[in-house]
Amino acid sequence: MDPSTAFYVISLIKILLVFAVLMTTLAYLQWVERKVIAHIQVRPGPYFVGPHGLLQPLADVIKLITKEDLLPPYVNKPLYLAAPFIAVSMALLSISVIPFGPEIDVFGYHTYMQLTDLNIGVLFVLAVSSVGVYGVALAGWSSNNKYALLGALRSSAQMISYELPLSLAIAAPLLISNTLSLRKLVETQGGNPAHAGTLWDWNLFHGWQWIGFIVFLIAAFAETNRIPFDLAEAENELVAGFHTEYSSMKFAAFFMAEYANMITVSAMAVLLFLGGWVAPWPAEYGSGLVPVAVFALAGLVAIYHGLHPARRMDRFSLPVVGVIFLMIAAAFLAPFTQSWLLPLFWFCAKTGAILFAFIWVRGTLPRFRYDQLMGFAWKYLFPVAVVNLLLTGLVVALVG
Amino acid sequence: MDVILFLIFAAIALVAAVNVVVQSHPISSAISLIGVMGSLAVLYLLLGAEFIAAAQVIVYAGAVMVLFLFVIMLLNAGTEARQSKSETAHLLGVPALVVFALLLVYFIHQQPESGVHFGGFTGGSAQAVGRALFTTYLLPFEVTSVLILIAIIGAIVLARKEI
Amino acid sequence: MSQVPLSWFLVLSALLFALGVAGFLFRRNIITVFMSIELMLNAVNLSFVTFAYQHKDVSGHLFVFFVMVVAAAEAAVGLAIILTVFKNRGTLNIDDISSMKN
Amino acid sequence: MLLWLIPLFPLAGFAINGIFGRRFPKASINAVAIGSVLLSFLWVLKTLAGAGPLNAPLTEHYFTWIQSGTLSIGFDMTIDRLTAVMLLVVTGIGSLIHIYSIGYMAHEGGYYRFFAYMNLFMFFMLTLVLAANYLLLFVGWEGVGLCSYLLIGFYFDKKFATDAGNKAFIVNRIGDFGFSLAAFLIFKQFGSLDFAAVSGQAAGAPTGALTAIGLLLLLGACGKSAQIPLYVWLPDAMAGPTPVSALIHAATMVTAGVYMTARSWPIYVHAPQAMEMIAIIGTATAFFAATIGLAQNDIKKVFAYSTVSQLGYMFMGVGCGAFSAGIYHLMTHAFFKALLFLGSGAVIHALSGEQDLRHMGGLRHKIPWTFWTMMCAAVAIAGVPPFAGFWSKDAILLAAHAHAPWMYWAGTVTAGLTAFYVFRAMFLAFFGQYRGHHHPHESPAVMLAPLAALAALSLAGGWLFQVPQFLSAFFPAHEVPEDASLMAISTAAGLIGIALAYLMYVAKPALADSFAGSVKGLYWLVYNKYFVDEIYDAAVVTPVIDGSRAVLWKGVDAGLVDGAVNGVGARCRNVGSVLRLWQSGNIRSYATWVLVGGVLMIVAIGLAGGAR
Repeated sequence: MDPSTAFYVISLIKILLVFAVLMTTLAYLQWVERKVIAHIQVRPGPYFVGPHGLLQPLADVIKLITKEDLLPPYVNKPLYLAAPFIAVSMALLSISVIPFGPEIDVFGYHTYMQLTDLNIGVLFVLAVSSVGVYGVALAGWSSNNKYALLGALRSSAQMISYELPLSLAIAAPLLISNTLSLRKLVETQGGNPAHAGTLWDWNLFHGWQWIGFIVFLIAAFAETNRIPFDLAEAENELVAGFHTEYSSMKFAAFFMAEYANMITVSAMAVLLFLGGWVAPWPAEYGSGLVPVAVFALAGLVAIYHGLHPARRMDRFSLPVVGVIFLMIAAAFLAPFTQSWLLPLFWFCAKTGAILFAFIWVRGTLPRFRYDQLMGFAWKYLFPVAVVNLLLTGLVVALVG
Repeated sequence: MDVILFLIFAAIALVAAVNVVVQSHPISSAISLIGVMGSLAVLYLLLGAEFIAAAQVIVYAGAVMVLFLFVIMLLNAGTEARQSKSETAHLLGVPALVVFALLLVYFIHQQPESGVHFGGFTGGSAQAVGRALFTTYLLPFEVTSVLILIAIIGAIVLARKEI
Repeated sequence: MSQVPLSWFLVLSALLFALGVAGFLFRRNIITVFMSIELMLNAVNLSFVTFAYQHKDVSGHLFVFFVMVVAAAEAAVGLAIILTVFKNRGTLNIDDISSMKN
Repeated sequence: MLLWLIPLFPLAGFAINGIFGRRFPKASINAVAIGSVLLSFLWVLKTLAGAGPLNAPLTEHYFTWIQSGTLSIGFDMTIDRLTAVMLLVVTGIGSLIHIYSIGYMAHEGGYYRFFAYMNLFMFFMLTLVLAANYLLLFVGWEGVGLCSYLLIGFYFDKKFATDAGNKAFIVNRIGDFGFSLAAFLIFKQFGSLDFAAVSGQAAGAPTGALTAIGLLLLLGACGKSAQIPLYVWLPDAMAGPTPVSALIHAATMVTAGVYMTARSWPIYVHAPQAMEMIAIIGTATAFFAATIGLAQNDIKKVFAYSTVSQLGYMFMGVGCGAFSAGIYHLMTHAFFKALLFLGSGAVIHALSGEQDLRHMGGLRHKIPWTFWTMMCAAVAIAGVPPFAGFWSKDAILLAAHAHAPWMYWAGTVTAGLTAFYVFRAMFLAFFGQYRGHHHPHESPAVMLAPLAALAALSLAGGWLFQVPQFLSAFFPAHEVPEDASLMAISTAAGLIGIALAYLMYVAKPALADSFAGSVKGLYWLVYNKYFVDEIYDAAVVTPVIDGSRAVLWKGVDAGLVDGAVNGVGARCRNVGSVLRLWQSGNIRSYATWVLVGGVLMIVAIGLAGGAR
């Protein structure tokens, strides 16, 4: 194949791969969320569709697809139909610039574990997420329902307000790394292939950048309309907010958009502050063995429980899962797969940790009042972000 | 490739712009305007203005037009009435507008011709714009910040309940 | 032909500008009129960027940047004025807002 | 040498107190105000110590202020022997009076405002003194006038105070008009306003032009230094706080005219008629003001007329060619007249605001410090040897005798009158029985310390600072033979004046009234200050007001100007009533016209080939 054809083919493969994985993740993220919250509240969660409810997402998808697609009367039809489409496509678009790993060799072809690298990757993500507001706003307005409209106004005002501290929090690590490209961002945090870095190269550990990280996380919670900032869909006030009038797949689209946004901001947090795919310490000191140990341990625990007589219901499923885990652990030991599996593992582990924080917070915190929400953004978060940016800029100017 | 991209997005921009003018409902006009802005952002990328393209989406599409949408939703502006008090605008405006557009196009074609291809100009990166902004155009930049401050205060004063 | 003629961009800009003028002249909703102004600004921005490409000079981008900032400020104040006008007069029809005369 | 630091310190003090003083506690205001003046004084001392013998002027050029055609005026400062004397007087006496003011103003409102103005005055006065050309001098000249106006009207809630401020300002305008005309003539004649250029070229200039310049400068000096015919503002200026009277209207600002004429000696020595005019005006003012001083009952008015009279002495000296004697008297007068004013301020302070001599008396036991220090000043001004006034007055009278004997005799009589009225005031205030109703109390130490310092200067300053010797190299040689008999006569006149005052106001108090009764008409005339204010009102003020009202207001303004404006307005309305048919009040039609205009402009540019 000549290089240009190869480029198209590889890009197509990557797109399909990322899309498939992302869709699965979206579906299972919801399952994870339900499970985690259930365990926080000391109850089992989904349990009956498949072992431990593992097939629950599949069942949900089938239910949503087969449900009647209801079109309420008196809606503004084109916009009503376009809104969920805008929301979900803008949410998925950001993923295209997220790098999951370094440059790798696949069958002799060099490629990046990233769909495309833009010089203005960070700005691109911001731009796309700012357009995502329209999905919410138009959905609320076109539904011709006062709860939907109020929810949409609330949520778009909230998203615009929190975009400021978010952007300012993003700017500080950008100043340190001196680039807008997401891949270069990771390379300056120890992701340089020439010599691998450590924990201390991450932007999070540069001076007081943990403040910026916290500001970013809070603003990200608000941007994704998650608890404690989910006023747009406060069911005791606004029924279901902007998607009150939506059902079946259009409702699912908003759902997907929310979870895709969560994944995007988590990935952004990892890329900006936590060093992307970089291991906490270099592989020659044994960081490559961490995933092996993790998966092996998980597999052994699963097998032990599966063979235990008290768990009769799981006597097939758990050993199977355990064996799969052991196989994954073995895959991490193979030199052929190690080069791309290890970065992917660290990236997913970090992103997963932040996603877990999202769920954890949802299981723990109550909801803000609306004036508290706005006051918090403008009176506390925004000044802190500005001061953080100014001081960081000063230090960068003095040092660099 | 560049030509195809240009034609696609120029067509989108034109259709959307026509839509802005002919749609009777402000919301539709606003959505069409966002379409114009989005396709213009792509054209900016083609012209090597990557920072401006991103700023176009963030500022125009992401902030200014949301504001418009907000106001339209708040005022619940309906379709406009079919009545006109300005005969001048129609009698004189249409021919003047046609002449205006034709003249512009005519003069543009008087210009020496040159081609545009993607990557022909790479000086529009965030670094280049930022450097120019903080050296050559530092004073306008600072003045602009004052302007923004004035606009904020003005908007707050105007939108207060007492007036 | 792999290159787009530069004049196409300028013609597009001129047409967009003319459409903006048309919107300004023929529309009666004050918000739509305001949006027509934004359309004209965008048309001018396109020609700025095109000329920046032609001269290989980033200054054109700076002008666009400033136009954007001014447009944002203008939108904030302008929409606040529209809100006030609507509160006081209950109409958005530009033909009905002519208190400067008499 | 950093000369600019000298005026900068008070300016900084003014800025700090003027901007933040309202929020400062008094201690901070004091620290800033006194500190800035003291720093200035110390910097003067350091500058003079480092400047060497100052045989030639040292000029510093900071920047070119005005550049237009051949006119080039720099922001220059210069220092020579004359400047050195003035700097020491201004900053030294200024420091003492600032310290005194802490006590005097302690209970007044507008405390910060007072000190801010005082510091501003110091800034302008030092600029005036340090200026190296007439324009910069004029800046200081106008600036001190402004401060004088502000401080005379310090009690702006009292009408007489603001009236007095206005009067001072307006009368000074006449003098400043003369000064500016003189500056124009100087530029026309010499092509420059620098002192150095003028002094270098004066010898070759035509006498007529120099006389004109000299007379116009004299007009300016008459305004600032309160000489006939423009002296009327100074007695009224006593409406300001007493430290202001001491600093501005006795020691420093009013002597600016003397300084300026002395500074312009190259012009005057080549314009003998102008010199003669100075001498005549000085002599006349000295005598005339002294007679008015005889019959005043307000203690500050007495000293005010005394100041006018003593300024006349200085002009007499300058006019007789004894420039150094004039400056000498300027310095000694600053000592004892500042002391007299500060002392009278202490008396007024002691009596809670009483200024009328008829309600004083017998105060010498109640406020002994004030009494004894004022006594030092009184003997100094009376010309009793060997105190300060004796030396300088004697130098002037000797020069006057050499110039024209009648001036000497007029000056001697004036010396007697001076001694008489000063001691009349002293005896009325401090001897006899107390005739008032207040409970006099001695002033605080912060007021007495400056009094004591000035008393020492009044007693010893005359022979301690031999100004004529110091300035002999600066001014043209002016040798006057020593004449013991003339000295004896003038000293005797002073002693006779003291003796008469003692006789009439201490030994036989009834004598004064009977004497006043015997020359009733003359007393009445003197008591009412020869009706000069009334004459000015009738001759100048009323005609100007009436003329303005009848001709300028009714005729020119209402008829011509208003008529033209109204006519233009009416025509515009007529045209507008036609044009407004175009103004539909509809934005879209306006926009259409804008578009049409744009099309036309594009066509025009295209036709002109601009599109290429």
